[in-house]
Amino acid sequence: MSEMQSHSAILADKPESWNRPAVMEPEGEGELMEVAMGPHHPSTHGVFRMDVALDGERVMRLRPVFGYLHRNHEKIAEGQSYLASMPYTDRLDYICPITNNWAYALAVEKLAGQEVPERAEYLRVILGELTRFQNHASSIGFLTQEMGAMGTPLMYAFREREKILDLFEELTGARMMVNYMRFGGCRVDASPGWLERTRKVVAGLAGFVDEFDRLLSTNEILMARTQGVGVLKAELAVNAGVTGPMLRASGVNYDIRKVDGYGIYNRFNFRVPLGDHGDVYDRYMIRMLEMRESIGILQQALREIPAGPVMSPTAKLRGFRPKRGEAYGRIEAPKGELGFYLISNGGPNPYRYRVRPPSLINLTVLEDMCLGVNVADVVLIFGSVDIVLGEVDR
Amino acid sequence: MLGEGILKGMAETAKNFFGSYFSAERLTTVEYPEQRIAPYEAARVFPFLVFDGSDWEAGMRCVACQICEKECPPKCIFIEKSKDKKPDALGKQQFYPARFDIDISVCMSCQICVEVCPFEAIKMDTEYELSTDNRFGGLLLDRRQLAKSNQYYHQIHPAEADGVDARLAAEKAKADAKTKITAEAKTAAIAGEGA
Amino acid sequence: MSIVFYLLAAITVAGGLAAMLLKNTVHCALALTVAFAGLALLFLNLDAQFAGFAQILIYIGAVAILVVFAILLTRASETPKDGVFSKTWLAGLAVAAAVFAVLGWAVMQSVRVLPHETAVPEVTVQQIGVALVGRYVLPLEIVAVLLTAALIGAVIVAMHEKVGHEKEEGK
Amino acid sequence: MSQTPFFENLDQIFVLLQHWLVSFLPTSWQPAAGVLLSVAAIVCLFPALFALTTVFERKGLARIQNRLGPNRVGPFGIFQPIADAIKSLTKEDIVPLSADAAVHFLAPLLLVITVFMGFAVLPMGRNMVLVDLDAGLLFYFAMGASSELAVFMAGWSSRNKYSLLGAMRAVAQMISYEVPLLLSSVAVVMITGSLSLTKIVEAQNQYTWGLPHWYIFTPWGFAGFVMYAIATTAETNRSPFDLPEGESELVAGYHTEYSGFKFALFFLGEYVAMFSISGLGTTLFLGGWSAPLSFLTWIPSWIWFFSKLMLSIFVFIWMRGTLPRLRQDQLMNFAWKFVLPMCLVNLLVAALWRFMGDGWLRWVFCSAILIAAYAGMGLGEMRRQRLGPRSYRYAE
Repeated sequence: MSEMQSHSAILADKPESWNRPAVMEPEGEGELMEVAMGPHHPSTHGVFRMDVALDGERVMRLRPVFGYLHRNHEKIAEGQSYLASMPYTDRLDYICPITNNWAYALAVEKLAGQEVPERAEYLRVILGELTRFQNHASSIGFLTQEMGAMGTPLMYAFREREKILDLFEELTGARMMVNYMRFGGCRVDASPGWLERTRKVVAGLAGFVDEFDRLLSTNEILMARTQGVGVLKAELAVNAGVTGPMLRASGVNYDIRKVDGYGIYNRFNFRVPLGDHGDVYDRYMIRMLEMRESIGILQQALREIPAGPVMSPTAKLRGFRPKRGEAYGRIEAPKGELGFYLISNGGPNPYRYRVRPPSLINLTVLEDMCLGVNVADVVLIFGSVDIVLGEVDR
Repeated sequence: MLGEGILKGMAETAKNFFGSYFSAERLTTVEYPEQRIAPYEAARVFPFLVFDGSDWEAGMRCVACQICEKECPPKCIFIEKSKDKKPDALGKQQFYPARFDIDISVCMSCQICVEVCPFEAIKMDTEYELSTDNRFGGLLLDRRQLAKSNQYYHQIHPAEADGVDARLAAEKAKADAKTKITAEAKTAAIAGEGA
Repeated sequence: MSIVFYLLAAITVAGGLAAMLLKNTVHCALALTVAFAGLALLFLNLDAQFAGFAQILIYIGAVAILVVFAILLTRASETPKDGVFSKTWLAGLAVAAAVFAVLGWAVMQSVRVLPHETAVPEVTVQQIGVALVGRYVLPLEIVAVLLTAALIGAVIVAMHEKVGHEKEEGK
Repeated sequence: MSQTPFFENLDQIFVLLQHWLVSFLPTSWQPAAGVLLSVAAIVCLFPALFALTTVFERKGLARIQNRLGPNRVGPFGIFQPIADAIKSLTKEDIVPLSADAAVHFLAPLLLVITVFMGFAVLPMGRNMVLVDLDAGLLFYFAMGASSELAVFMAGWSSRNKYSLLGAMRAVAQMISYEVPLLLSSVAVVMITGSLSLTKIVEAQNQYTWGLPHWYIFTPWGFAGFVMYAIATTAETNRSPFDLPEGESELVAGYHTEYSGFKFALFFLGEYVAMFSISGLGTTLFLGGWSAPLSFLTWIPSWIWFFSKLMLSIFVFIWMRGTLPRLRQDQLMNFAWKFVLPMCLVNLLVAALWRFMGDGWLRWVFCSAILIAAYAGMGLGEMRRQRLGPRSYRYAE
């Protein structure tokens, strides 16, 4: 009984927003059942809670609760040197640390007006696209895992990811926490042997995408589960600031690789796939198609990579103090627009350091996508957003 | 449309089922305690301190400049500078760390200490089986535990260590030449005085 | 009248009594299932395989589940605080007595028709089937039509609500 | 064909063994002792098979997923079930404070009992059936229907939202799929003209040109078998119909609040139900214990029965390794709007088959009806729900 009392005490403590009327009215006079999915739920990708109000199995209201994994990333970064934040960015979206490094390096380079040598740019593209590939593959794996596919697609994705992570380890010394990029280049150079092995791995990736396609794309159960589920209208997506494959699945042509052409992306020949329905299936297919485009970019980059230094001679490792000013560096991370906003007051550490995490901002439309759907689809829609809690909570 | 997608998927899994018995490409599992993958040369786990020669205390390259302590992102390094000086490998009088502790339960293996060290004194180890039954003392390594010989460094990172040795040798040669020149100049000056 | 019969009869009656007297509605439903099972076993004890299995299949497999679902969907599964006796127990008693009287009368009648039946009749499932689609085809069809009508009616009742709701949403 | 006495004895080895053991007892005890002996054999055999199957399932799934699977306990990990058993036996048996203790306790027992009862009428070999009931099939389904109650009891008594939702789903699903399960079996009963499972097997144990008369090799039998397989998968809560335990939504379904040995009983019950329902499918459509080719009849009948059983178990595992699961409403729609009408069409076809007499015409006719019904209903449903492969456009 005491348990019941403490529970009601918690209910009384809920913020005002929770007591707002349900967005959807229940059918008949049935009461709403409140279910807390998470924080320790098998399908929340970490510690994340969704307070769901159900009418039968229909979702009437959904409140995402996060912050369980808050690590004070931004404040820590403001308290130490620019370089010392680089390893922390690995831990934001720990599935794709390279792109986090890249976005941060891009912001600092903008702030300091630092040039990056050619070869380093190529290496960044190669690693970034490898990261995108393995992120999309494992994200589809997680999605099907949530559909109850016993982890078979996930295991296939991890089989390929293993090969890519081996490349990362060989080059950077770590599989996930790479800490690879520096302001003005990359930390170490890739050996010819590494490039050769990368070419070999990239040659095998197309076969893997084909395998995935045969296994999943035409599967009737997958189509029945995902088509028409969790529709996100283009207008809402744009207004909510959704980016990445999710936005493109809603039919909006917005890829920062094309828009900004940061780094050397405007040298590569690739297409941006767009979906027309904005449902879970479109998000899945957009990721599949982007993986194929990534392979194309990788092949071009590996063919054209020039020789030369990987660090700009003007780059400073110690005593790095950019001039006063502010800068916003953004890239097309696998999950969406990842940006770092920095203000420098001329000191050794940033005055203000802010991350624009795609996972968090893409998650804001979760309730809009989930209203009225079956509770089983909440998990699916949540999975299709493709988030990493490390980035959401920071 | 009528179940052939499902059948195609089942064919795919059947291919993987049989493939896993024949193709090493598919079955990538390594049975860890019995089989091990040799670490890559670039692999990094936790830092250690390099010493030259055979005596760890005398040969330690670290001069307690405390740059790594300052640059360490999670602040897991603690250094206490010595009061006295003693000669380093180059024969120059230097401070040495009276205490050098790394809390490897805090360390995040980022390698920034290695990058910022001007004396090539701290390097990354590849040893990863570090579990201990003591949460506090067991993971707080002092300078005795951190000190590893240059031979060991050569063993785990051969190419990198060769580069470091060459650089150090060049520096030493330069320093020697400098001392020689100054010594010669001195002797010349003395000789000149004498003359 | 063997010991098996008395045992089964005791189980059946106990199940019935428990269904009547227990406080928790779900417990009552489960006790009712025990009574159903006892009845099925009694049929089997009389070598009436088809009737026995049909009893299990229909009463335990379907009716009991239906009862349980009804209890859950109407939120009557919480234990009531006051006593188990309804206020209209007198009327209930009267209905029960009337039903019992009719049943008893029927039983007495049939006993008079077959006064000393001792041999077990060899009724196979096939014979039952033949009788159902031969001699009793008309009652069977009537029952079938009745059930179909009930089914369609239930569907319409359920559908109507939804249509009305959609209209409301449309406004 | 030419059966040597040795193989004949091997075929009947279990029957002979039973007779030999029983012959030591006084004559009046012999029937009861014989039955007890058979019951003991079943109760020992199937849990042992269950233990083996858990290893095979984990190994098989692992191989499908390019992993190694359990390989630490004993050679190739075959002693894994022993370790699992010790673990579940020594685990604390947790009953939630607000749970209905008595019902919570009875649920796993009821499940295991009803599941084992089903084996009573399954012929596992020539002359190897515990009780040859005239209404064997009916008995089997009666027992299957009772297990639903156990599932409900488990879910309700746990006083947990996930358990209750899981139980409601499970019961709704089992009831829905019981209908096609029964209807697809009725086609077999119509052709054979008997509810007795031994008679059904005997009807299939004939050969033309060395090929058996298994029902799966007829149009209605094949369609019936497919429908039966779908219904079976749903009935045993296996992937892709494993919603009651869908861990991504319901944590573990109706046995969320069970631990230790009671959980093991549920686990056992589910697997044994899978064996028994596969055994029934084998009996109904795959010729039970009869050999697949006439010159293979010298191999003992029970070997055939169990190899067919294990083959169907393998298909279960294979499907589990491949397919994602359906949603609750889709599952129900599938049962009522596709499987059930197909079963009814199949009943019609079975009747046609019976009355059209021999000849190639009935093959063509029956197949055509079934294919047309399947394609029509399938495509119609896909179109109605606007499902199908899509094409994608690219920006420049």
